[in-house]
Amino acid sequence: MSLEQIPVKKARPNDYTSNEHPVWCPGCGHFFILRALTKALAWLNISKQDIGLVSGIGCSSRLPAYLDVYGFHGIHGRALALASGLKLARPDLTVIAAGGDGDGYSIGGNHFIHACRRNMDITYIVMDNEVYGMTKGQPSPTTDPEWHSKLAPNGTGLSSFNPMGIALASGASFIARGFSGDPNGLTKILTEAIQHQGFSLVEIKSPCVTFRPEQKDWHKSMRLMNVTPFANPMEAAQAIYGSDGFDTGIYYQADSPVYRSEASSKKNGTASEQMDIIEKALLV
Amino acid sequence: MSLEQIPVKKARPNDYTSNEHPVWCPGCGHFFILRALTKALAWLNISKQDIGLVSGIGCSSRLPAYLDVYGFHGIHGRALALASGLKLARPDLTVIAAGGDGDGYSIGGNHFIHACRRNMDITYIVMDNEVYGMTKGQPSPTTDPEWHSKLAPNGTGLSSFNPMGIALASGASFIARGFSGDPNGLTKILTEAIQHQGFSLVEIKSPCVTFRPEQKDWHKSMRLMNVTPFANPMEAAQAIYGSDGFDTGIYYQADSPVYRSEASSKKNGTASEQMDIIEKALLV
Amino acid sequence: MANSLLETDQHRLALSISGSGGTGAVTVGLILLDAVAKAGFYGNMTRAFGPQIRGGESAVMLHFSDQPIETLAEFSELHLALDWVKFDRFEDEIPLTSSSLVIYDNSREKPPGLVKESGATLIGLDLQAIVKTLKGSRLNMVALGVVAQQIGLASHFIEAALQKTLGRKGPEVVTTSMAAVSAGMTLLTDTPLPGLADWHPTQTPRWNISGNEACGLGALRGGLKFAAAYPITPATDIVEYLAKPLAQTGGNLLIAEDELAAMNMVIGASFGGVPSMTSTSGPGLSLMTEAMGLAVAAEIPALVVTVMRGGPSTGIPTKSEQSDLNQALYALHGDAPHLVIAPLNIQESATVSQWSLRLSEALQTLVILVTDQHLGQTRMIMNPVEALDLNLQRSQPSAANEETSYQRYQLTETAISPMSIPGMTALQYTADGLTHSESGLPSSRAEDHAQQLHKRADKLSQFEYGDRWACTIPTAKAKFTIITWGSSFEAVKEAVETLNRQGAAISLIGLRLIMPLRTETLIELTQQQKVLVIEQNDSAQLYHYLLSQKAIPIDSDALAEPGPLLFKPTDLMPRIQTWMEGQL
Amino acid sequence: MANSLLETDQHRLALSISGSGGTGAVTVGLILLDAVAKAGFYGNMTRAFGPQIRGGESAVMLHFSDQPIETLAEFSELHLALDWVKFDRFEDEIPLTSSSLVIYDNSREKPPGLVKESGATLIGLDLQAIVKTLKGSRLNMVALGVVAQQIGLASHFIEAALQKTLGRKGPEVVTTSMAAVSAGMTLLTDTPLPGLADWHPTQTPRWNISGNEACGLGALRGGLKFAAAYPITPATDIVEYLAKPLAQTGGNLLIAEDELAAMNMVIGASFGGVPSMTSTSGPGLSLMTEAMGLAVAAEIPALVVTVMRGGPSTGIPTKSEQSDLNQALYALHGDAPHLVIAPLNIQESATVSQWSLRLSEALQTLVILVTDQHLGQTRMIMNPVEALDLNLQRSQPSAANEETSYQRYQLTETAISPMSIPGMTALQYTADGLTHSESGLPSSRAEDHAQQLHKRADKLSQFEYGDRWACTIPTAKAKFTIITWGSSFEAVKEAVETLNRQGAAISLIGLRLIMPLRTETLIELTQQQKVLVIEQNDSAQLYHYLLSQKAIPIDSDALAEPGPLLFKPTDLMPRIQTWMEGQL
Ligand SMILES: Cc1ncc(C[n+]2csc(CCOP(=O)(O)OP(=O)(O)O)c2C)c(N)n1
Ligand SMILES: Cc1ncc(C[n+]2csc(CCOP(=O)(O)OP(=O)(O)O)c2C)c(N)n1
Ligand code: SF4
Ligand code: SF4
Ligand SMILES: [Mg+2]
Ligand SMILES: [Mg+2]
Repeated sequence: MSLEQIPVKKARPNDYTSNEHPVWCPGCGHFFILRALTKALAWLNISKQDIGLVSGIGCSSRLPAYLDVYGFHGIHGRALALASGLKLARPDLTVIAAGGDGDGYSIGGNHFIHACRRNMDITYIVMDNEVYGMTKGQPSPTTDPEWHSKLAPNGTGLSSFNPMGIALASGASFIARGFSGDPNGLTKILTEAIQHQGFSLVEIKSPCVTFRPEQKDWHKSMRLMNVTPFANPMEAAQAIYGSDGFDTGIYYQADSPVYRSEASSKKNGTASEQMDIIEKALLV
Repeated sequence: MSLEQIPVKKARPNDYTSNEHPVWCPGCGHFFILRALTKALAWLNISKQDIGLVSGIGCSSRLPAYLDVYGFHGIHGRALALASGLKLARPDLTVIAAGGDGDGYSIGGNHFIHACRRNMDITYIVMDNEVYGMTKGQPSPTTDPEWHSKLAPNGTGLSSFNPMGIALASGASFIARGFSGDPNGLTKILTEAIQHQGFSLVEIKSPCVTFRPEQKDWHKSMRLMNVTPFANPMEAAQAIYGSDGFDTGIYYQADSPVYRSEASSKKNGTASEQMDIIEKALLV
Repeated sequence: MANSLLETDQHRLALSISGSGGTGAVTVGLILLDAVAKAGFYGNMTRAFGPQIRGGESAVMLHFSDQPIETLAEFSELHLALDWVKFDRFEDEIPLTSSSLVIYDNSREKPPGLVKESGATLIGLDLQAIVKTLKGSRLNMVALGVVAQQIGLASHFIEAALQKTLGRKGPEVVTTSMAAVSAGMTLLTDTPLPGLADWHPTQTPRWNISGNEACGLGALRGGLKFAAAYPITPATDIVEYLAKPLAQTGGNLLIAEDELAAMNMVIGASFGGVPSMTSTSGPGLSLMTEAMGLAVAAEIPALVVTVMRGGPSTGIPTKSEQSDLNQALYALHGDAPHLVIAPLNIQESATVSQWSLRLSEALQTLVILVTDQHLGQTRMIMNPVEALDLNLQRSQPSAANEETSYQRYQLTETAISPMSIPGMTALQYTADGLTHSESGLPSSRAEDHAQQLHKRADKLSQFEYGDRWACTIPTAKAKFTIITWGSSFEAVKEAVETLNRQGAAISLIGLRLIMPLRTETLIELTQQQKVLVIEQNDSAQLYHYLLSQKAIPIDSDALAEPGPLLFKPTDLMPRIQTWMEGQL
Repeated sequence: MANSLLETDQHRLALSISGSGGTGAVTVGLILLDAVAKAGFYGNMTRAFGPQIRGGESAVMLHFSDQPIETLAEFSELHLALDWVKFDRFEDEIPLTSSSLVIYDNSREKPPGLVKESGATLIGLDLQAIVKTLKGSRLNMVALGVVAQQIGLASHFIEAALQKTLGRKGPEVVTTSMAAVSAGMTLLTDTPLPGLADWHPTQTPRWNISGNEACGLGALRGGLKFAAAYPITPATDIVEYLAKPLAQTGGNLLIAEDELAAMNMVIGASFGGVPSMTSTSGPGLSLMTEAMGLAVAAEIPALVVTVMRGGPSTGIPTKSEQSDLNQALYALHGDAPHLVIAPLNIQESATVSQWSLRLSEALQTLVILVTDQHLGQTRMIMNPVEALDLNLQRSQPSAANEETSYQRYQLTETAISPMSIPGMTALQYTADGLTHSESGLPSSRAEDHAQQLHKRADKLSQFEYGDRWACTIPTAKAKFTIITWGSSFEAVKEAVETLNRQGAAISLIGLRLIMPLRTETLIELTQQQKVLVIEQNDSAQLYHYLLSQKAIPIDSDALAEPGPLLFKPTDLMPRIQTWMEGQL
């Protein structure tokens, strides 16, 4: 965003909210993430019409309609693919992708690792409640192996998915963990993530009060903003693997090459002159 | 495989080959992987009818038909999903999945990370030539960012995919890199991988002489079996990230919980008695 | 007779219950259903939710009878409103008329305009006052007592049902709840409703089962030993139900990372010789398309249950529609013959799924079993359904013959080739989705291609399916035939039966085996008839499919309407009548 | 006249070249095609490969003419065998007859039995001997000289073509090769073939282009600025072609991790206001199914080009078939109307793809453009095709109106709603694949559902497509009408024209706009006719589709045959004749 485009009036968080009331259960962690996001956007003073917020399917993925920005509530697991197309075609936009742990790490896992690798300038917000909320309580990749559910009556027995470790190995250049119960810390992380040039993973622990009521206790264990960022991947790896999952803050921020649109790159002549050249090349 | 089942006659590598001549280009690295695999199977003396070898689509994925075992040449990118179903349903079989870098790391990326996480007892052989051979030379996730091709005339500009790092972060319990030009080392790695209880990634550099003729020089740079295995993930990570890609050997081998079939687990009563119990539970 | 715009000789009673999040409307419904069942009757229950995930308003509709009953009620005879928050959302689902009785808690908001306008009899009770007098009691339990009293349901049935539903929360909860129920039963003794009083209870055992559970049960009876799936509404219940029984019977359930994986896992397991299935809904079926084609080409038995919801795209995930038929028939690329089967009601879900799994095994093919949200998620009190006695086995090669090597895709008279299973000595082969010759080795020759295409089509078309292919209800001297399928069947059947009793002569065909279509039989049945095809989608998918096969006369008509509201017999009757008049 | 089982007034010449891996058969073909083009003629070239990836045997078939020509040759007049390794693989593709001339290198194996049995004139030359005398020369270049001489192609055309094809390898390579060609030209001066000698060269500019390239070019002309794709045979060439032009025109090509990503990337880019496409083939289209439904429901313009190959499953990836029509029409779950369009030949690929992209924009919908391996990978020398002058724009809302908030899915007369683009002030909205109301907010109400379903169907069915919907070739007093599509069109057209010249009266319809079908016009055109539908698949997909829409008489017939061999006019003629006789 160039300086001229910055709106004169300082924005307020509420400027970014729509009139739609969220469908979320009362007390759902996702409410606080919505709030933190609008605060971060206001802080950064980004024009509403220059924001593209895309998501998949899930409780968390309902987010876009609650902001008054250009939103896309896509299909399950494909938020990052939508976001990548949008960002490459429209490098001028602030592109944010959002969704849940099921959406992003289970069905969307392939786009996740490849979006990390491409390192396009996209902020990816994962609202991780360690469960499929929308479909009423099945284990997700981040679910504890011991958690009993209808689908896994004795627990899955699978050690849980390590999103930050995988993001790091895959090439993401900004990796943070936030907590929906810490709106200030979260706003700060989101502000940094959006400002960061490159792919930012913001993994947010967000309780599902309905299907994982025990997560209401998360606030007792979370350590707020106790992490300091590394620029070196091995150090970041150590911090990520070393954590019990209750630390929050930015783990990794590096200045890696960003995959950018060619749309803006200089070319000789007008589009129609270029088409002439292209067509001439076909002649015998 | 219990001791009684071991065939009396010691098997030879040729026992495992079929009559089909590979469609591969003369000089293709995949020939040597085929050979090393039959050697490993013979060394382990596994009965042919107890092996399930599944693959996706690609030059590499043609492998199953060249062995005289139960093979499945599936669809592009899904070898690990096929293998997981087969292994869970038939825990008695030795299940091996094989394919290329495109098949496994691009379209198959999601199954790759989740198969690592499940850590079922499957050996996954990736015949990595850093290109899509079958479709005639497009960049794959492991392709060098600078390599020029029709699809990416100026190179992809993307730093290449780190399969071993991602496998480690995802929970694989055996990780090795082999080289098709080192049949002995490769046979050793494959033997260990098949014997290992849990998910084994064997990433094999295998030149595509047709679309990446420069890879014929790989044998000059590869260091044969110079790696020593770690059981600690952080140490293994250091070794993996520290490598320039030309080291070979086993990087990681750990004794992690293996996801196993319940099919063999003890149950009370016969199947039809169990069905009676199940049906009775429906009564008002 | 109650709820009787339709003439029927069975007793019926239609209730509904609504309330905002946390009021426990659904719990009341579940307990009532079970209690009425324990009292010796039949019934069904459907649910409706607001857009909220939880904590939002919800409603249940109950239809009871002294005989087996599948259709939903046409209007509500007794509606219980635990509160009136956003009641208007349920206007379509809970039709009230001037003969409805509406009971509500008058300590809260007043009934909304639309309730008053319905002309229903409104009875406001001070339920809240009772709750205050009973420690630990809840308003929904008091209300349950009121309803029980109104419909003449004895308290010991409620108690038994409470025990079953709330028992795991401890005996105290049951006692407190029962106290509230009893208090409620004394509140309103005047009962304008005929209720259950003069109904004849049955002594026969009955099931309390949803369609999705029945579907899972049928598969288990068919020998299911492996399922892989990814959660999706309204299909998740199938695998949630299967989790325990599969473990009990030594099978496996694999929670897949996505539907692509689920379908391939099923193929892998089935290649291993184990009867296998997955379940999903439209979006997930879309993702399974490619792998389903592999099952067809490589001739791997596989059962895919798809529970339809509103479409296209994410559509209306929690409600019913019959708009994925085209997908089930035609989504696969190439010429990819497979089976498409649908149960006609909840009752037969168990048998149809058992049959489907066995057909997949016997024909070594993909079977898509198509149900929908209504068939799947409606909970029924019904007579237990016997397992089918089917002799449909996967054909296996006899011991290896040293002379001739095993040909996996050998041409045979039935066009079914014996399939070896890993572990069988000297019968190794490679299954392949590439065009192949009889041996299974890839071939791009026109001759092999045509041969294997025909083989795969022939094995399905030549097979003798028996008369399970459809439910045909012929009527003497009928000039009209109606064809329908899936969850539209019961409503259409009721409409047709009523019209026939009123003097019409309409035959009815409910299709179960939709592909391959029993075209010749259909032609025989319909050639002298005026035909109407009824289905719940916007583009008349079944109708166009039947036309495409020349299975119905060219002047046939369609009555197609999208979801999410189900057809009602009384809505259908005048429309069928108008159509018949237009044919003369 | 040469190659003239068909009566035609144009000159034609059919050549073929084969050789095992590394012999350079394809290079000879490419150079010949270009040289004959430079000499002022037209032609086409197709390839066939053995199963090997590379290093295996391959063959090219060339068809030259003094007028534009799309059909493949029916048999080979001159075949050049660089060696005979596995020549039998090409038996179907390279028919030899007693009038064929076969030239081969007699230093290697002798011609196989099937060549001798064809009765062709065999000329063995000691090409190897020449190669030995010329340092650095290759056998295929000597052979090229022989062929050039035989067909009367002047050496400076060859030289110019060599320059173009081999120029980037340096001037020396060109010189050495030309020396070999010249040597070859002296080897066999006796020329039994009429060759190009008395053909009239044209001076007009012509293109050397493949169908896939033409398809890409049309999209560029339509304003394409974004493509995302995952490689797949036989579609990869489209994006490989687009890579450079897109960069030149400020667009982007994104190599996706899979087809799921590719389709969603396209939707994301198009949501951003940028005309976008992807290209794939059957297996990839299967994976795009779910996201295509999103484009339909959220009304996002998107062009998907699918280049059909043999199916089902992985099938025959390198060869042609028309068996993915059902998939293109019906794969999406729910009622999901969209456009299905197909070019009738290579020549029009550019215009049809330009039209398709613009239609996707103007109608805010998914367009599936269906071509096939033959249309896509055949290389043509043809007259340049003018860009269309289309006024089909994405409708955009006028500046925001403070009073009324922007309704993304507003009902309008055309049923097309103005679509805002990120960056436009005060016109923000959320695109959604959930059933929604006009505002775009999720709704599960039956009324909103029906309204938006109808809106999306109406915008497509009401649109005025003009007469580009089909190529209709009426014949006076015709009693017979043949309907076909895609790559079958040219062969059918040639067969029909020949039969008509022989006295038959057959009208021909080649369909471009397959969905929504111009049903009324088709009925008008066919109602008094005996209709035959010709297509290259096993289950007569177009035929059944036309029946399903009642667009053709019920007694219509199908002539459907699976791939991978294309229809030939001379094979079709007797079959059409037999069919006509059967109608009398
Ligand atoms: C292709 C497909 N498969 C499955 C679903 C069903 N589905 C909807 S949301 C969801 C999971 C949501 O979980 P998560 O992403 O963690 O979000 P949450 O609801 O927990 O916020 C699933 C499985 C779907 N909509 N589409
Ligand atoms: C769904 C789908 N998409 C694309 C393809 C086309 N395809 C076949 S093989 C292949 C890539 C093969 O590359 P790799 O896995 O690296 O194997 P290699 O040929 O290099 O050994 C692709 C893209 C396909 N068959 N199916
Ligand atoms: S179900 Fe869980 S994640 Fe979904 S809205 Fe409710 S609390 Fe939030
Ligand atoms: S194209 Fe490459 S990978 Fe494929 S067979 Fe040839 S050398 Fe091997
Ligand atoms: Mg979640
Ligand atoms: Mg490769």
